Amino acid sequence: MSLLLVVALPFFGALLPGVMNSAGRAACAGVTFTVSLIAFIGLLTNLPTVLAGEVVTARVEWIPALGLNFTLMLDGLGFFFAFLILGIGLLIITYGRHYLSRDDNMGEFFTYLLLFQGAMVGIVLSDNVLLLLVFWELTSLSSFLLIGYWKHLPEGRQGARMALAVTGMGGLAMIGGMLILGQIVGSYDLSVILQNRALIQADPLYVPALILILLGCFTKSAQFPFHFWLPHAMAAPTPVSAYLHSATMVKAGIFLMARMWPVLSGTPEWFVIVTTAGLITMVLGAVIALFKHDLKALLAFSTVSHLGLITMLLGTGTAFGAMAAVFHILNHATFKAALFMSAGIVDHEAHTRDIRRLGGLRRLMPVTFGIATLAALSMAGIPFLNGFLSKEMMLEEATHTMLFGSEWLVPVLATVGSLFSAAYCFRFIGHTFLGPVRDDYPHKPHDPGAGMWVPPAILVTLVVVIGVAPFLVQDFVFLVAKAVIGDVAMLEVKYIKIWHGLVPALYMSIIAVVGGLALMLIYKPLLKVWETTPRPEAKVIFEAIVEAAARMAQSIIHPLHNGSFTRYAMIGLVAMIAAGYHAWTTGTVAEPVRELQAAGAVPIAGWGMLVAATAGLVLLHRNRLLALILIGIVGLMVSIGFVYLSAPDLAMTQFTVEVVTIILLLLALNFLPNQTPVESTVLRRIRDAAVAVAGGLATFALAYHYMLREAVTTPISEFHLANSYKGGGGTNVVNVILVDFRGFDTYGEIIVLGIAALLIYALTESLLNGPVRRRLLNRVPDQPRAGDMHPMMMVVLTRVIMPVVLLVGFYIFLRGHNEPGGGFIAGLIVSIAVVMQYMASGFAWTSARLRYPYHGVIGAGVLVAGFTGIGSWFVAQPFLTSAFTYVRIPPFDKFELATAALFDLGVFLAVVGAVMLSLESFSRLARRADMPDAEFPMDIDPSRSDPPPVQTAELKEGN
Amino acid sequence: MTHWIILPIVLPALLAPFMVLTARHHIGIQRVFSLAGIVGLIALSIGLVWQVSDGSVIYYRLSDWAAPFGIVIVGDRLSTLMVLLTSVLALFVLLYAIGSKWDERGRHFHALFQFQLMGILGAFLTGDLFNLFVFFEVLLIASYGLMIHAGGNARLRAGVQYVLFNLIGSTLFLFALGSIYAETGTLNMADLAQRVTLIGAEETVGIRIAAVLLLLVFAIKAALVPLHFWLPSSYAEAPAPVAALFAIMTKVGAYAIIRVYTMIFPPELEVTSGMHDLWLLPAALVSLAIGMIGVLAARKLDRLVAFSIIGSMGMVMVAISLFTPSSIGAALYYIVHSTLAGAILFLITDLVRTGRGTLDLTAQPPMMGTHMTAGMFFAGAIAMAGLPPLSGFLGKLMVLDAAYSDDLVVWVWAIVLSSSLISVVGFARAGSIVFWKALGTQATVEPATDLSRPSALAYAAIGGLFALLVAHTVFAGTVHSYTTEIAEELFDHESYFSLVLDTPGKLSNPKEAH
Amino acid sequence: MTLSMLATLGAALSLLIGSGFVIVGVIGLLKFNDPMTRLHAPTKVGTLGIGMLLLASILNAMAAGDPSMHELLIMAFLFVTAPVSANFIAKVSIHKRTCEAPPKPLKDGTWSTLDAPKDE
Amino acid sequence: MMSIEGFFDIALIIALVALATGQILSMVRLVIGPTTGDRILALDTMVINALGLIIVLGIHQGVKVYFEVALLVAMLGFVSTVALARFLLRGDIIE
Amino acid sequence: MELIVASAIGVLTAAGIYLVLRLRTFPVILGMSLLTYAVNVFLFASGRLTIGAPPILDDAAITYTDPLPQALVLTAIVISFGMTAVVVMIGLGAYLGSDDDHVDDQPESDASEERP
Amino acid sequence: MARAYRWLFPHPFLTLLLAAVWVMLQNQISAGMVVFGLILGTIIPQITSVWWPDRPKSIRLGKMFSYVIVVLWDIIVANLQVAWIVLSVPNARLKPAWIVVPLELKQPEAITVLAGTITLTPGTVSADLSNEGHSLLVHVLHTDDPDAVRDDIKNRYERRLLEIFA
Ligand code: NA
Ligand code: NA
Repeated sequence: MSLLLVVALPFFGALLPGVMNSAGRAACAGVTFTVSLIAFIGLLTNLPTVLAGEVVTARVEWIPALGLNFTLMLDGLGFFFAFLILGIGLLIITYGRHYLSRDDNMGEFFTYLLLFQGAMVGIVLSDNVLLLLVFWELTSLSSFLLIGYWKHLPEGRQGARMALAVTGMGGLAMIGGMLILGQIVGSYDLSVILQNRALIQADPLYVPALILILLGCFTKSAQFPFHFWLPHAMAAPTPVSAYLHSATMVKAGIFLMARMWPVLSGTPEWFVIVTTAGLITMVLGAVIALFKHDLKALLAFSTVSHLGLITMLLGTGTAFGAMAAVFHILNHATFKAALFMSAGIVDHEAHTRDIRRLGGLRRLMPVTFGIATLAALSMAGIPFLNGFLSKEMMLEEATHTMLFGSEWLVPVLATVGSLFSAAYCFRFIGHTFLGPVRDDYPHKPHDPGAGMWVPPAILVTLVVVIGVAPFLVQDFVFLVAKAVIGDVAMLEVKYIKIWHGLVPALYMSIIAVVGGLALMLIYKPLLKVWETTPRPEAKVIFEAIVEAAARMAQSIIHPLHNGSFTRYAMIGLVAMIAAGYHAWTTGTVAEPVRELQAAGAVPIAGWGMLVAATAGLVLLHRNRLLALILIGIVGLMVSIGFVYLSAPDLAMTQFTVEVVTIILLLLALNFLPNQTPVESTVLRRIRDAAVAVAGGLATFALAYHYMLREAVTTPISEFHLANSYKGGGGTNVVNVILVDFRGFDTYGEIIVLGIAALLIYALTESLLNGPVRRRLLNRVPDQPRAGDMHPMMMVVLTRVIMPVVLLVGFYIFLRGHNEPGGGFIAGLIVSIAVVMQYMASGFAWTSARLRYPYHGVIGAGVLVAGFTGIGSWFVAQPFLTSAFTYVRIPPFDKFELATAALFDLGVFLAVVGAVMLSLESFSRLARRADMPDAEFPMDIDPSRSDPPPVQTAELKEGN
Repeated sequence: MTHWIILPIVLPALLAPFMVLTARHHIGIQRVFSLAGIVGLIALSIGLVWQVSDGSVIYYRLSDWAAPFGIVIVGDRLSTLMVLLTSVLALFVLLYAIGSKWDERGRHFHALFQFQLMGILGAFLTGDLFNLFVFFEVLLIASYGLMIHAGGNARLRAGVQYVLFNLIGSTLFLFALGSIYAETGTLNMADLAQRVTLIGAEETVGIRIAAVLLLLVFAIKAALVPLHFWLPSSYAEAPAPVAALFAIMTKVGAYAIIRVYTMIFPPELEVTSGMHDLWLLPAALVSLAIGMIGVLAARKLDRLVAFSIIGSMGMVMVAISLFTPSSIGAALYYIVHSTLAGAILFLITDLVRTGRGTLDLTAQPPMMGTHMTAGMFFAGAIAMAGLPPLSGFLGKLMVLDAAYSDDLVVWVWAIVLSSSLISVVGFARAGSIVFWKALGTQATVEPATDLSRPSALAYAAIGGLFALLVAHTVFAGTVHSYTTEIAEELFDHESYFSLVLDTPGKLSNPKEAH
Repeated sequence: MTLSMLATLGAALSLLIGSGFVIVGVIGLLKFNDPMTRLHAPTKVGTLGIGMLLLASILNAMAAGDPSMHELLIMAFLFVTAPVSANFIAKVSIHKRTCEAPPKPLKDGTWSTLDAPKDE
Repeated sequence: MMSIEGFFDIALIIALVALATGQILSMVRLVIGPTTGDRILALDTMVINALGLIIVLGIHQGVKVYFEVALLVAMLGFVSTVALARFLLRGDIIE
Repeated sequence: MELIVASAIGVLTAAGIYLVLRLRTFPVILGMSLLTYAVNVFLFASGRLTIGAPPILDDAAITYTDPLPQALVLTAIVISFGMTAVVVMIGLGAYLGSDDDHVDDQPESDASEERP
Repeated sequence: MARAYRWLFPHPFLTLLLAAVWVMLQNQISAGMVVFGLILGTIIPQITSVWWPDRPKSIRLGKMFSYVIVVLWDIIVANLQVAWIVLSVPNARLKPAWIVVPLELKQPEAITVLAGTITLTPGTVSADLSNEGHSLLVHVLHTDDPDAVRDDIKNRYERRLLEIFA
């Protein structure tokens, strides 16, 4: 079967348990088992090739440019691990089917498990380091889900997060390391990398790469100082612990060290780091394991210890060490999975895993006892069990290893580790199964059904078979070991056998076993010493670190993002000024080429007014009405400035916009406080003023700079001036630019205006349909009101002047193309005319008589402009292409018909609609509950009291 | 001349007023129009992408005036890709808005939505700098409307800050444009690119300031630290589908930086050297760090997602600011990824809000319908945190790979990787609190009555986005080689220039222009 | 002296007179010490001042041989709107009690500005 | 003896200066107040003076296209005066 | 003349920035208006200053001022008018809902706020 | 027929005014312009007539014309007077006064014209209307005899307006 399929099967299979969930637990487990089995068989079909010493490969391009492809390879090492993963996986699935209770969601469980399985297989079969990283991180993620599977347990959540954080961190570091390797070699293909030992080890980035990759390995394999997460992962259901945290995931780090062994090992750095970490882990894990009362915790630390052992072996960098490591991996997988399953059985049956509450199970659970004892003894290194063999090899290797210039350091520590290892194994057997039967088990234990004990039994059978007849696996181990060392070193003669003679390793073994037994004798006093010894609790430290990190993150983020706009604005403005200043200081300045134009008295006076009004605004801004008056003056001065500087269109627009803006702000000010209180400190005001002055100087300097210089070449507006009449049909070049040359800008601009009005309308609706409505209705005016809402003089004036203003608006609209004016200004003029009417007779009276659907006006305006643009398509011209012609119809003078005018009509309508809809919205907010609609256009009308007004009756019918 | 390239702008721009005019009281009709419009947009953008996929450029003279005198629309592989991304995102966001009935909770949602699209698409397609300003304003003002859609106190208060900050940005844009016109006398991007090369070394301050101001404008859009402050509250407070749509808005800034700083002010341009090539990368790295630290620091899920957007933009900007074809190729790949991932997370956040009643990251009673939501959150978080197998991881690898030869590679790698870790921790923390940690075992809370439960359509919308994300992952090779080709094209503009500047328009002879 | 020269002279005189009135109006605005009296100066004097300037514009156009009358329109607008502005400002003074209290009206109860609705 | 054109030019300058002075003096009234009515009056005066300025600038620069600007100021200038006064009188300017 | 215009831009910018940094929405909006004036004049000045030569084609005219910045400023004025209206309305809505017109979020109001 | 006329020209005076304004706006006269002005003068009042529902009785144009002449003359005189007062009368000697003008005019249009006239002419500003509209409050800048001013207003302006708006 293709390797791709072997890897893909668990992933696609992962969809099934979830789907099958409703079909029942058996179906769920069954489908999972089937998927695993097919993958397993698929793997086995490749065995002959592997045994023949060939490498099976498969390749699918994924991201070739990045060098990340689905490149898989299967050699001895890969096969070995894949075999373990899938084989033990099958057993775990069987076991898990019976282990999980009815409350547990089995589909979810098996989905995660299969995901994990696929990721693991992916790691060991990857022939691309980036692909390997993908699978690597996937194991972290799926293990996160599995550890946190029992969501109600806080330990599960914490354990899951810890595992993810630690292994995730390692994975990220490894990304760095792998990328370095890939960049050194020029390929991310593992097979290529593995052939470039010399190149890699000579590179200055070898050490960083090594450290980063080892970080990944050590975290995954729970090596000191990252060993602490593994015991907390025991919150996972036992099948998970057995699978991930003994047989597979924690071996991923070991696998990778083995995989990269040919290119990374053999240097002093590798040796010191890996051996030391392994050694410390081995001893530390063993010591801690001895004092754990939770069966699974004990086993977890034993796993840590054994992984340390394997790491140490790989660290020695010798071929023998590598072979011993491979052999121990195999052995550890068999006995440790069996042990975990046994512990799970005990937990499952006795409802506790606390060794202190157990004992005497030998009689109640004989089968379990047998399995667990054989596995534990193997772990303790008792002869005729497989653990003994590999441990002997480890001790043998230790005697040849010199660390930090000392010949005895490694052998002694290895013996101490073995000693403690033996001790906890004896404790596991003794305190759980031996001793008298108790009467206070939380639940009366007995052996489980075959579904639960057969899987560990199979494993224990292997333990014994290998232990007794190691030659059966010798060739296989040899094959795998050769895959590990590649062509870097040569393997010695076949070594795997039970009896080597009276070598130092044998004495060390004996010391360990005897010492272990002795420790059991003095266990109680030892425990007391242990418990009174203060020692760092990894979980507490980790949680503290995460909490501290979170708190630090909060102390960085929250004060910085505290919702203070003024701070944000300040930071932003300072950044802008600083960036501009930086650009300025790093640039060059030449002499100006233009001369200053003389300024007469009038511009100077105008400037003075502007400055005075602006300064007044800053100083008096707390009086908001006064501020509005002053801003009106600023606007007026700017308008006059535009007139002075030959920009009549701008002056008109500025002036009319000013009027409408003031009306708008007054409408808003009606609701807002009329005063701005003094709140900021003097210091703060000085600071703000400093930034303000800096900003002012910056824009002054910039404007002054370029006004005295010429553009680098002729501005494009030369073309506009030259072609405005010829091609645009208008003599007002500004208007022709607006409706023709850059009509598309204008199109966007009226849309902005339309959106503004829609937004204002929508928000008004929201406010009036929300809790604000009541407050608005019962609002008490914040100032005494005068009488005479609709003064007669204003009404009468409006009656006459409003039609005139409309006429002028029309005039401005028409001649905009040739003289100052245009749709936009006309729109504003017409809007102001209607506002006059609103101000004269009130909103209710006015709008009751003529309710334009302003929405529609906006929509129509934008559509007219848009369709004018589209119109040009029908004459095969681009969007908005203008056309014009001159017409003469007596008695009128010759006049111009231009599509631009139609476009301008759209502008006009959009402006009118937008302004009116906005003002209408503001007025709707101001309607009070107690205010009846005005019946008459003016409050006081002496003519009304004499003859009754006839017209109003007519009007009412009309509306 | 075909008109296809202008349609992505004109179609929503006509649809919106049409809805306002005819269907403003009929939400059903609006939905149909809106959906139909977006489906049309998608079809259009696929066609456009197809048309330029061979490296050709589509050029459109508005009002028939040739560049640089009139406004031109230019569709190349970069802009059409962004157009396609926007319209596809819009479809799913709109489906969610309909499915969750968000569109009913205020007025004119669909019109504003269409206008928003018009602004974004226009910004991607225009070849004129001032026109870009106009489209920025269109997209901004529509975004204000969408952001405060349905009202509410906190939202309006955040809205005020959002609007004000962006007003400062718009003002800055005009300052930049004024400087550029004063210095060069043109507004067309291609013309500008040619004119800046005429500027001598004896006087560079003017164009330098223009270039840096423009960069700041785009940096605001891209939420680059320290100009990112507008983002967290406004994205957190915005209605979920709106925030999801906003995922593309930050990319407008990134797009503009790519366009302007590869075409007009490329790193090798002497007169503007030593500015953006100096500051952009550090700022991007800080953004990445701040964003991901924010993920860890967040006390509410919506702010967490908002900060993750800042972080992902930091990542995009890191890639951009390396200014090599491979880094920009990576940036474009990552842009697509982070747009989808950000949108997904915002929509899921809405599901959490609906199911749980609050987004506080504190223990709450268990929520309804957790399973699906939790799974989606997990996947979304994986995507955003850049864990495998989703595109975030691939994008991260691309960026790291592209950074290898940069002087600051150590910084880039260190910050990219460590911020990744921080965000993993942050997401894990938040996810486990929201979905795992529950107060007691009492019955799940019924969602408050005023929160209408999202329908299957809402879930389907998120599912659709996930499908896109998966496709982006599975076909990463194709996408990546495409984005790399785009990036290479960005560093070689000759065909673009000759097309835009040498094609005559009404009354113009291209020879006279220069 | 040609007609054109006469027009120019007239324009110059109009300019001087107009600016004189403008200045006087503003002086009144500054000088008087009561809001109501201040109201008199600019609303009237200013208006005539601008009127003279407009006249100058008309005469100037005439001198240039390009007669123009639309300035009259501006004058008309000013004359029509100025009283309303003044009326509103006066109402503000009455309402805000910033001027001497007006006597009671002869026929009716009170002045409209002071006739504030009771419920407000 | 001064030519008529010279006299006219001087008159123009005098008018410009007078209008500018008028603006400045009105500004003084605006700042010193004391009542808001005074300030509105000052603003109104300034708008009218601005109108004068526009007219005289048109004469001065020999440009006729400023007419529309002046027309708008004359026609709409009073609107902001009325709006401000209405605000003081009633609070809501278009109730 | 250039000095006058440039310094006017500077003064308007400075005042605008100062007001934008105030604590209440109303002065901040006024500050934005001042900044808008400043930038409009700035943009206008990018066409350089010309007196007495409006860009209205006329056979008698010898020279014209640069019409393009004028068109740009017109667009900018209109857009900023729309923006002003919007920000005023949103600010008003925020004030009506919370009785608070601070632009900054107030620490104490954070806790009590409910979101629909 | 009369009905149609009234529908077409709700305010004939306004139509003429608009046509005149249109022509003045063009700053030149041609037949086409007048026609177009009349067309606009017909259309615009149509639109705005909803806001001018009352139909004022016809105005006597002849009398109106002479009234305008009188007022224009008075404006010039008044301006000179006020200018003199501004420049020569110190604040201490200034004798401002309120005067109340009882109104015989009933029509709003007529009262407004009167009030406007008062504001534009000799040292007077019309400040307010009484709450039933039967008196006008006028402020006088400087007078020794308020009653004379009142009588002057009534005789010189109100009497004429009563005839015009008969
Ligand atoms: Na108020
Ligand atoms: Na603006």
